[in-house]
Amino acid sequence: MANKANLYDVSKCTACRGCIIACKDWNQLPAVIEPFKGNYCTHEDTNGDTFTIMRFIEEETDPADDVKWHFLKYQCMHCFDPACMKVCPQGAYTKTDWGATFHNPEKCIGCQYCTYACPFTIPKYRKREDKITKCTLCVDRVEAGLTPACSRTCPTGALSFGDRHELLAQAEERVKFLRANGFPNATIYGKLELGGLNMLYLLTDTPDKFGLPIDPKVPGQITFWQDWVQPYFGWLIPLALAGSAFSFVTTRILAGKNGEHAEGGHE
Amino acid sequence: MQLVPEYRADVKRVERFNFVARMTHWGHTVTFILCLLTGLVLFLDSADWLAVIFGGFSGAGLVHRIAAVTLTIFLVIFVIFDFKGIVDWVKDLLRFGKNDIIFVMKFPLEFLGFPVKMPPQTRFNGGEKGNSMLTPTSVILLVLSGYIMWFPAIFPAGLVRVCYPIHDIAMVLATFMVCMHGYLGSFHPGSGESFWGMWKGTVRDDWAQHHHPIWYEETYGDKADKDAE
Amino acid sequence: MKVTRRQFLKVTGATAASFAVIDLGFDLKATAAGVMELRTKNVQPMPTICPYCATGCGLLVYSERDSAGKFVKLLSVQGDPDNPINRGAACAKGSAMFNLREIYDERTGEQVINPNRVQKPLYRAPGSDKWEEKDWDWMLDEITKRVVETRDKAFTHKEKLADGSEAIVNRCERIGSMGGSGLDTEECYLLAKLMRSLGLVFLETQARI
Amino acid sequence: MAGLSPSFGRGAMTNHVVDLKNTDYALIMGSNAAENHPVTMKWLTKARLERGAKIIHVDPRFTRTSQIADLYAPLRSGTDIAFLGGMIKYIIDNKLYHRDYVVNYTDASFIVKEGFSFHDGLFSGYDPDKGQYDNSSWDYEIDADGKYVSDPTLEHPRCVFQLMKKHYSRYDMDTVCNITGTPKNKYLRVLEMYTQSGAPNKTGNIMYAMGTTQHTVGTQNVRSYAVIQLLLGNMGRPGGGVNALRGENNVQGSTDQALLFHIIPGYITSPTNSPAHKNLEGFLAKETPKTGFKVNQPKWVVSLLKAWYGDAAQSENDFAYHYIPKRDANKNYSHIAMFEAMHRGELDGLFIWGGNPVVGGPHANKEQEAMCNLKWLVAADLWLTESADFWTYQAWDRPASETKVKKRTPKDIQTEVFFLPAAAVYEKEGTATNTGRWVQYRGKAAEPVGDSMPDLWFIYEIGKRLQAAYANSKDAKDEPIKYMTWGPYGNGHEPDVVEVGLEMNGYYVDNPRKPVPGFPKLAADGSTACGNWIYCGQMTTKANGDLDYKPMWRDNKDNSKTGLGLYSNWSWCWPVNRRVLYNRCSVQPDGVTPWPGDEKRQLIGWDPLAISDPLTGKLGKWVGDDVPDFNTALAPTEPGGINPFIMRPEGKGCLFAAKASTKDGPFPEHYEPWESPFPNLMSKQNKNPAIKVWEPDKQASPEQYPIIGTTYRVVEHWQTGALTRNLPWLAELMPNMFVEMSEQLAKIKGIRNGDKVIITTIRGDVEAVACVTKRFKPFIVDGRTVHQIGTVWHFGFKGYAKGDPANRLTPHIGDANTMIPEYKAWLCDVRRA
Repeated sequence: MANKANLYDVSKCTACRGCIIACKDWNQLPAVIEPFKGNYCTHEDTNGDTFTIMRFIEEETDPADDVKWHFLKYQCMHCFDPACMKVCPQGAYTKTDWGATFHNPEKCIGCQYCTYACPFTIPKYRKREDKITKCTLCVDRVEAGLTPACSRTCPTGALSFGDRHELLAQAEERVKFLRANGFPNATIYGKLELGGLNMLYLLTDTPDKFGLPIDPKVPGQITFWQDWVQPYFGWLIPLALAGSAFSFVTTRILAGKNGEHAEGGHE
Repeated sequence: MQLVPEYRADVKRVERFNFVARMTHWGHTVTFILCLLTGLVLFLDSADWLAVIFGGFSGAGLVHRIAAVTLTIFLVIFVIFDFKGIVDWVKDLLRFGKNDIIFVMKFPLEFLGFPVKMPPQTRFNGGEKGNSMLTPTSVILLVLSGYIMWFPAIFPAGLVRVCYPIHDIAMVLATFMVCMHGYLGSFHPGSGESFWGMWKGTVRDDWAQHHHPIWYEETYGDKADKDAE
Repeated sequence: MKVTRRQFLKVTGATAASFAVIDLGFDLKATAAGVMELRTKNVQPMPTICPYCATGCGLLVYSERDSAGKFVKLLSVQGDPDNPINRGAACAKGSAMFNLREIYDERTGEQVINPNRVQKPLYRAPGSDKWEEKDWDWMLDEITKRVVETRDKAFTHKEKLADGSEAIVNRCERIGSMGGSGLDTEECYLLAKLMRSLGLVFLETQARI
Repeated sequence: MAGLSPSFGRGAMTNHVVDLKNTDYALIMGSNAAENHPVTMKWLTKARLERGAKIIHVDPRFTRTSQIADLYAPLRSGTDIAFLGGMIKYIIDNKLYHRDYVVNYTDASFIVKEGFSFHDGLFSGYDPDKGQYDNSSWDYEIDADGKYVSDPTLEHPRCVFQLMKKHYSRYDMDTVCNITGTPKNKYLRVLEMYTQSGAPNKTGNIMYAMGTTQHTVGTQNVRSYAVIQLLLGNMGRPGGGVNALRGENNVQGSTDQALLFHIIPGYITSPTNSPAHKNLEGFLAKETPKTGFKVNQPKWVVSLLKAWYGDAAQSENDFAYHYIPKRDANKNYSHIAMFEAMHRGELDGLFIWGGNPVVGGPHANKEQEAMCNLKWLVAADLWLTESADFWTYQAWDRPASETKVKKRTPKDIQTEVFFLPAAAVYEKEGTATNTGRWVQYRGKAAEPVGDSMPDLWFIYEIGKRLQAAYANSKDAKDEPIKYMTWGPYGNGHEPDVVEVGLEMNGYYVDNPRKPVPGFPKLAADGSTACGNWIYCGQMTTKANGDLDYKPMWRDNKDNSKTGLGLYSNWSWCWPVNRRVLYNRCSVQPDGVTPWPGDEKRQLIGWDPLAISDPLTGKLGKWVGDDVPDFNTALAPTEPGGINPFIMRPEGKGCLFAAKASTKDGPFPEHYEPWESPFPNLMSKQNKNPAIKVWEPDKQASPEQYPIIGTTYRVVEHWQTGALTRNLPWLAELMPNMFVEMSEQLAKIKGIRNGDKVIITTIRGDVEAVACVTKRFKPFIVDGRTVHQIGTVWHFGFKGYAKGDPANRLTPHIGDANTMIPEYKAWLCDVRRA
């Protein structure tokens, strides 16, 4: 299948949050009720049973009388080169040929390495199953020829699923239109970030206004860990074992040759 | 083929390690090995067979955590009951001097079995000092980063992220030292006697005199008598 | 070998409490998360119309039926792509209609009937502080008795009009009926006929509030 | 509803949801469409994408609708008429009205009788002590042979147009902005943008909901939309219309079936004990207008009586007209009146079919107290609602500082409560009529939970048992129950929905299985029975003779040749499947040429060659993709040929609401809400003179309660929250009751975002979480700063998401015509809890 993507066009979104619930309906996720503390979005972040959340960020632009209410649907970005896949000791992550970063719960042992490798800290630990969970881009639906649950339910077409290059072309078109019509710094997010994402955003303002990192990076420690420590550093142990074995042999041979009596006392 | 020199009860022996130090050492050895084996399950990609022994990955995870907690307890007991021993140990480390450097430089030859004349050593020779500096720091790093990784939600994400490489590096260093220390402390001719120092607490008087003259003098030799008056 | 919690306690001879071991991060039940094949494969959904706002979006209810076709449990409720009003879309409420009947339990993740749904007719006696479960026949008979009793006690059959003449008014002002905007149109029709035939004039629906 | 029928003849949404994609300008006012009717945004954003449509949102608060709108303007709650009055003046002064449309299709040219006048806030005929108008002076001049005198040049000083011009000349920009608190530049931009829909080739539609109607001037709010839409020529055209977005999924169906005290099925006034209604003949004479389509009312009433009482309704006994109760003419039975009577102990029994007054009713504290006086209560719902549990300890929890509500315990409440567990929407069959009048079918997809049953079943069972109870009563008062047709409706355990549908649709008495094809076929001689004339035509027969219920039709091809999205074969829509009402206006008066530049939006046209009557072979017929809202055989040139509003006696769109059609004035006039911090800057008359006041003493004083309060909903919950707060997924999105306030007000009161606060009114206190936001701004009104807060009214003490009901704050005061409570503007104060 061609490389797919989910495009989220903020300028069409009314934050009806149908996507969040359709995701829960399809992926059979229980509700996680956290108290309201003054923002419509009651979750700080996604959690083990909530694959996607909708952020509400208010901004006062000048002249002072204009208010902007930025909405952002936040979920796994399905990176081309996923950091989660890189760190997972069990190889539970695979990248489907059409672009979804798929996590196979059967292989997962709940070590949570991926949570902190992800530049967006998306994969979350589900305690009752001792497993990691995250948005699957509805692998089962897409491979059965359907669209993901969130884009299928989106009333205004803010979320659309399809071939990535086609969506990018549409987005380029749309961003030109938006820049000319009242949204001067509309941007496309996900085309180049982290080498490209299978989740594309069409933002009406700069990414930081939506709580998205302008230039996301895989955290330095993780790269160091995975590229240097894991593959090479480990060889010290066999080195030590080999050294000891070698010494074990040579000391006995030399001892025998020099006729000493290798008992505990003197040389 | 004599692996570890025979325990000579009939020979004059001097005490090398007290009971708490030894109990901590061997408790630490067992738990560290357990942690190592169950930890390698994640570190090595092809270690699935290892996981099977511990009943699958979740089993390995469980044993790893049990062993880690036990290890921590041993350390705590060690600190509480033999704090003076630790202080002496550190003091000895601080005496790291010329002799120790020479010892370390000559050590590879001795390691391979060539007879080598070593300068007089304190309670812990140059190599042991190195080991005493490297292994405890690695273990402390292991324990700290271990608990942080166990409860990541409590700690800032940045700190949790840095724990992964630290845990691995510390594990590799500690294991490297353990391999050398394990071999040297038992099967290596010459230093084999120190096994009994750790196992039963005493070493042969003549061995101590020869291998650790400064230590011997200060504790059991003349200087000790002078100090005792 | 699965180390169960009890075995673990035996092995270390110490209760978890003494170690203040908060949680050893293991779980007894390994979930056999099946490979992700389409849950609703070859399931024939039933179209319905959303019970919430009056836009009238169409939804498809996927339910699992046994070989005899008897209903087993719900699978999913999604927008109806054929309905021209919403073309398969559904807002937060429309998408949540699955929960009208069944929910996923927060602790176990299992699919259970929504515990808030009332499954039996309930009766509260005057002054009582609890509900009692009753069967349908008893409830409907008692309701009928109350209606007849109140209606017969306070019914105006005839009345003298402003111009002095007398006419049948058939009015009962001591019983009121409200609600109905959430019912189906046929239900509203029967309800209107029944209430008016009883002589009710306090007849209201949510249109006015 | 009560604002639409005086203007156009029908009280329903004029276009429909999908039609929004044909609009050029959408004014969303008195509605938060993106949150409370989210899927309408699918079509508005499509209109914006494909037609470059502009979306305008006017609301006291910047909401999710404002975020997607092209232009947002704030206004103080309760000042809609000032805002729109200014727009009417702007349209007239700048000649932006659609002249041909106004002259031909509205009553602008009609001359008003001498007696009419308007002076300082009051129209002619006001009786101060009765507090009501004698509206006989609001009438047109009729010439000798009964025709309306009119002046097409619109110059005559007493023609409707000139009177309106004079009336709204007082609504100049400064006065309006002074009242509404809207910044002048924004107000001007709204006027400029929306009035562009007056161009012949453009249409604009107004979307409104409770924000417009839930005021003491609610009806007149809707009337002002009608006036603007008629002036701009937007009525009866695709993408136009006054679109009432109704809140409940089947409120349209329930009002069609007349679950309201003032009507009987089909929007026919319900009989009263006034002498004129003494018998059927008198009733029909009084209620049937001389002109307009309603002349057929006798057919509809007789058919209704035949459907309800079958053989017991014969021409000899007035078709059992006396079986229908006659309400007391000068007594009010609206929701507020019912609970006021209940509070006085005048009601013994109450049925609640899926309602929840303890959360949704105005002045919820008083309504909850009123319920304690009931002897018995029957509540039917899916869950135990706050109203079903009104007697529990929890029901009487109030904020600690509350002194206005007497604490009660179950022991003090003697009401017997019968709770009937109802089946959910997809656990039963049935139809629902959406806001666009589409009657759509709902299939049964699951078994009801436990012993819960469909409402149809237990309503039918109660009816059967009542008939059994009165079976052998000889008393005349019991005849209506005994002879009510309560047929088996199929032979299943539950009544068959299609059978009930047949009775609603109507059948021939001598051939009960043959559905009547349409209400023109209904007869007044008792040969036809029809439960509801506007639903006549929803049933037909298949080839094999089985009943074919049109709401089940699912052909979703758009039958409009120009892609207007009519979908005439998808389900069925009353009346007679006409999708856009008053569509005669979508073509010029000559019936043939479309409005210039607007060819694609012509819905119907006069075809002189088509055969209108096969028997007589008469030529000339109205044809088109949509069912013509016109007498199909009446040529445009014949008299009445240019009267698109067939349900109005005048046949025209009414700018001037003549005579009995409204109780508080033929032209909308601004009055302040019942509880307002300001006197009326427009005239000496502060409040709407024609409203009924139940509790004169319970009027909050601005000194003690300086802040304006309003109530509204969020997309995640629905109405009283019973059907959403019991759903974990929705409770997760909106778990607690909150109140939104401006940052400025929060600073004054020392409140931080997320704090617990208490909102107090003269009626009660409510606790909520403070949501301090930039989206609420204080208003500068008449030079003074006034603050406004907004409360979400879904919450109650049941369900997964809990909170105090905001309606413990709202007053028991209603609109003059409909008695709909003034939820949207009242006075309160707020402080930290």
